[in-house]
Amino acid sequence: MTARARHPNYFLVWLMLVGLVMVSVAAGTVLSKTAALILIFSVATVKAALVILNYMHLKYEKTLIYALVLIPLVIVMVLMFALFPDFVFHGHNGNGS
Amino acid sequence: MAEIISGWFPENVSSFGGEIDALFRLILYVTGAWFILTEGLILFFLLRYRRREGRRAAYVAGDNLRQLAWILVPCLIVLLLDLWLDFRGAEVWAKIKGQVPPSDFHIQVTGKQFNWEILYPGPDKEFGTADDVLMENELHVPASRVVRVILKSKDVIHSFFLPNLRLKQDAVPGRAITAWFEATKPGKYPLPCAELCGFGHTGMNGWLFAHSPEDYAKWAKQQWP
Amino acid sequence: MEAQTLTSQTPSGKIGVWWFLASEIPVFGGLIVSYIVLRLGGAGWSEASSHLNFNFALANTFVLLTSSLTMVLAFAEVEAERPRRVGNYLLLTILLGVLFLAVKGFEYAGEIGKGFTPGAGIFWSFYYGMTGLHALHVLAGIVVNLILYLQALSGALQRHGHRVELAGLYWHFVDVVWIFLFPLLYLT
Amino acid sequence: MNSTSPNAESVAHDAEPGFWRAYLFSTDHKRIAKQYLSVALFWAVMGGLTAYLMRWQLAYPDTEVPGWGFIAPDFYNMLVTMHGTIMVFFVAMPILLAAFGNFLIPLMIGARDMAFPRLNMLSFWVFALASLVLLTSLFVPGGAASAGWTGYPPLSAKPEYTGVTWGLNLWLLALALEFASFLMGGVNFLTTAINMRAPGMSFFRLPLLVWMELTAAVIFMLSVGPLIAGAVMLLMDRVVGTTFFLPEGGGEPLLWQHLFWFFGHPEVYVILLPGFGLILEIIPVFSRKPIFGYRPIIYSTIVAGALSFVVWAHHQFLSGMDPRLAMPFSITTIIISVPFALIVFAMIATLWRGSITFSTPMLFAMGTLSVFIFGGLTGIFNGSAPVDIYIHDTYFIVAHFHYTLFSAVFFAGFAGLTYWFPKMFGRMMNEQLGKLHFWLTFVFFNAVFIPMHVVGLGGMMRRISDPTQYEFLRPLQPLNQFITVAAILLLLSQLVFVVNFFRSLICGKVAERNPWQANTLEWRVPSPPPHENFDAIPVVYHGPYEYNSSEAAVDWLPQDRRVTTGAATR
Ligand code: HEA
Ligand code: HEA
Ligand code: CUA
Ligand SMILES: [Cu+2]
Repeated sequence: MTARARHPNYFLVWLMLVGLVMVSVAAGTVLSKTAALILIFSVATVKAALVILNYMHLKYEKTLIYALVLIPLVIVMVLMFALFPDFVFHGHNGNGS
Repeated sequence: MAEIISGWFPENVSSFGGEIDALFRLILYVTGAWFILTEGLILFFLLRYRRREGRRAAYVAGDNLRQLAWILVPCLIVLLLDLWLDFRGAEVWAKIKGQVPPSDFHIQVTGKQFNWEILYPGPDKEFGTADDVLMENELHVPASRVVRVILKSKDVIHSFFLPNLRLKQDAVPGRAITAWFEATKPGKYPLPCAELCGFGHTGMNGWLFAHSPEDYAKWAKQQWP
Repeated sequence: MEAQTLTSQTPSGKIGVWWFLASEIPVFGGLIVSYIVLRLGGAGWSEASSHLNFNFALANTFVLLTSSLTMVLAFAEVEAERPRRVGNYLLLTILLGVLFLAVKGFEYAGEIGKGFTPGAGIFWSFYYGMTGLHALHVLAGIVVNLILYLQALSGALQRHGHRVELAGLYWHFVDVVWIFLFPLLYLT
Repeated sequence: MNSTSPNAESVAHDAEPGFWRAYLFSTDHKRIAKQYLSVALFWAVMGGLTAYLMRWQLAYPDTEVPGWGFIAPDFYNMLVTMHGTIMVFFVAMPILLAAFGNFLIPLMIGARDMAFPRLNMLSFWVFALASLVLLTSLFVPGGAASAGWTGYPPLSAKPEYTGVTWGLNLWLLALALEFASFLMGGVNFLTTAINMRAPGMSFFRLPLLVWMELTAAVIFMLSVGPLIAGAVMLLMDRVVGTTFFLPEGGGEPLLWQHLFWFFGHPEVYVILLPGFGLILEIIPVFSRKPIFGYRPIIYSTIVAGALSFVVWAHHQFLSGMDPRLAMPFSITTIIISVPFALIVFAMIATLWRGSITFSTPMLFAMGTLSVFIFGGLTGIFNGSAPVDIYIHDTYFIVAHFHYTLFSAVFFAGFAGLTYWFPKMFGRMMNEQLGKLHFWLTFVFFNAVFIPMHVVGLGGMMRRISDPTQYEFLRPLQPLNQFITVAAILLLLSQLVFVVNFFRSLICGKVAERNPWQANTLEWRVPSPPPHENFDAIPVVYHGPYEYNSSEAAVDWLPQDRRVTTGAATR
């Protein structure tokens, strides 16, 4: 029980999460499409980080656990970028339907 | 040597086939040398250092750079050879798959369970017009001319394989993939399907007829009088 | 005296769960990445997405966030050694999880009613695939929490308080997945 | 802290658990290892039988297969699919990871059991369930899965295309269960190795087998996710009508290939690395020398593991993927030969100036090494994208992957089985039969698969049931027949092993604790080890390969033996 005694204020984190949901919902109505997209996904990332760091106590963990979060993410990113040529920029080989 | 190796392959009648075969031979020589070296050493060490009375093994742990150099230097050589093979490979790949040379000879080949549907655009060189001709499993082309093949599929994945032209390309439903080849010698060559496509995959076979210019003109005359 | 084994100071259970989560990331990652690239490469997805029930999803977002709070509070009570409250917070988490699934169920029913079945197009394939896989994870989390709750009632949990933390790791992970699914499906 | 003092006998390892707990629902890692081994050997027989049926069909397509009957093309496709699936997922992984990993990791690191013994039991039973589901899938109406072990959609996504209905759904389910089982196993391996090592057993004193099993587990756990997602998508396409991989509904068939091979390539190293691990234990013992370059081998393994995540598209050069992707993947693919070259060279260097005994395990280890080199080198041809244009989906590829897989699974597997048999079952295997088995296997293996390269270069495609339908393949038919005869002899040679295995189980010579005079910790406990393994947890003072060290009087130095200065002079 690594987080004994020094745990974050869980309510505060929750309030921040709720606030951030509002922000991302509002973003779509106020901002331009690209700006909204960027904001929405930045907010999602921040929210995820808040949950992982505070609720999952990543803050208090050792390098091993950080690696267990980050390495899979890197791997997923590798997969994503490799998929771009085939499915996003339809190849110069005339791969349309 | 090169003749023996060529004997393993079907006759090459492709404008770019020679380069694939040459690359194959290059890799064969490089890896062959390593094969002989490594397997030879294994055999030699096994015999030379087999257990004998009164001789103890040496304590060599490879825990310092001087000893490790014996494996690190070869690894470096492997790396350099790798890069060489990559470099040669990149050139050949760019030539075959990187860009399609200009051509006014287009043919659309559609794979379906379990046939090749070959669509000729006819004299107007346009698909979807009245003079299109559809044939099953017979691909007629003039030799010594770049042929552009637009590959499609109606159902599952098939693979357009011309062994003598060293060409293979999957036909994927939902995509139109362009491949090309140039036959250097007239003749009748097999055109099997190389991707498992169902129970009829075995036997899904067509023919490429590479005609000499005169023969091709004759054939075209019959189709589009 | 028995010799001490070498340990990493992180309890085994926690290492185990984190390894498990590390292999779960690519599961959802694979699905989400597929969705992203196909969507970026295709057209007409936003139109399909506009038929989703945004209000239900927004409500569900709050439900799940709150359930994460109750889950972590359950663990805080474990540390504070107040077993009764541990059980109560677990129960609350379970109920919120069930509420999430119920809302999701209504949502599915509504969509299918409007003809948006899984076969209605590639967006709908992904919609049902991603939310369905997520819902299964919520369900699994509910089952785990239920077991812990029963153990809390019987008093067995007192000796195994760390299990609440482990179940929490999983539960929060499922919440994090939703944090991304929500904007990916509903906000774009 | 003295490891030799006969104290701490309080451990309840003598308490006799009941039959169910002892044999079926055991949480003992050694028992679980044997359970995996038994199921895997059953599947190995099935895999061998499918190989026999395929081979006969390929050589004599017009005749009935003796003992079976006529083979229709769609049944042939089922055979190919089941052969690949069984061999990779139900033979290779259970033997190399599950059986050897489970048996050896706790013993080698000086632990009493896995970190989560009950999870361990669960993972076996999930695997058993997967086996049952796969077995069932062979008998459902419509037949077994027939879209190849790679299950490419659209062929696999719509029942109309193959005629197979539940067979393929169950195949997917079996794979999903298998993955779940090995995920649990992986969690266990890693946690155990991180948290349960005996005092003194630092990471750089771990036997290489443990390193290899761990790297394999990590690679598996990090790569299988996208395929699990893919399997869910494919199952949904088949069952609830989604169109993830169906172009008519806006899906992408190629997406599956990426998800499959993103896992598929790392998977081949998941199989190879434990195989390497086994022979890396065996080679030093029978050369009486430390392994050459212990640390570089570990670093190479990690580099190879990391690289294995960025080579997958070499299976898809001609799949219709963007041709610009080919070169980056071709480069990473060919470069991965460097870390493997290092490991191979290190093994060879270990032989240098050794004192080599040709016991059965050593012979099989040398078989593994020499056969792997061949298979690895043919991988370079495949990895060169332009060459792959011609050899992709031909028997050249089939030959390549049998060289690598058979080397890792069977040569290394037999090496491991004969080496640890005394530890597992308390009896020695027969050396004469073992050597006979080795030579027969080695000769017939090469007789089967060397000609297969030539057949492949002649242009013969994979997964065809009747090569005689193609005029251009007819000249190759004598070679095909030769291969088949050799394959049948290869299969029959395995009977020697079966006989040896069961004979030794019943009446082999009773084994001592440490028949090979090896250093690693599993050899300090009785054969077979009792429940809970150690009467007292050992303390480790050395790396695992101190053979012929000047510190010891004899030519071996167990990891838990402390040398006092007096004994150091020899
Ligand atoms: C244990 C299994 C295993 C292993 C270890 C490997 C190892 C390698 N494989 Fe193989 N492979 C498979 C199993 C395996 N493979 C399977 C099952 C398939 C087919 C799947 C299917 O389609 O059904 C396949 C298919 C396959 C393909 C796709 C072919 C195609 O479908 O067209 C390719 C392409 O690049 C490839 C490449 C390689 C390479 C470069 C290595 C490298 O890791 C090899 C590295 C090792 C060495 C190179 C030898 C040691 C080095 C030296 C002695 C130094 C000298 C070397 C040089 C100078 C290069 N493999
Ligand atoms: C570990 C992997 C493995 C192993 C060991 C083998 C072993 C063999 N394989 Fe297989 N094979 C594959 C993996 C493997 N294969 C894969 C992945 C494919 C691709 C599938 C696809 O295309 O979808 C394939 C495809 C494949 C084909 C191509 C089919 C086609 O494309 O049409 C052929 C054809 O000859 C073939 C033949 C053989 C033969 C003759 C053996 C022989 O070596 C078999 C010898 C038999 C044994 C070694 C087993 C003996 C039993 C025991 C040792 C147990 C002892 C028991 C007790 C003690 C109780 N295999
Ligand atoms: Cu078409 Cu195989
Ligand atoms: Cu590969």
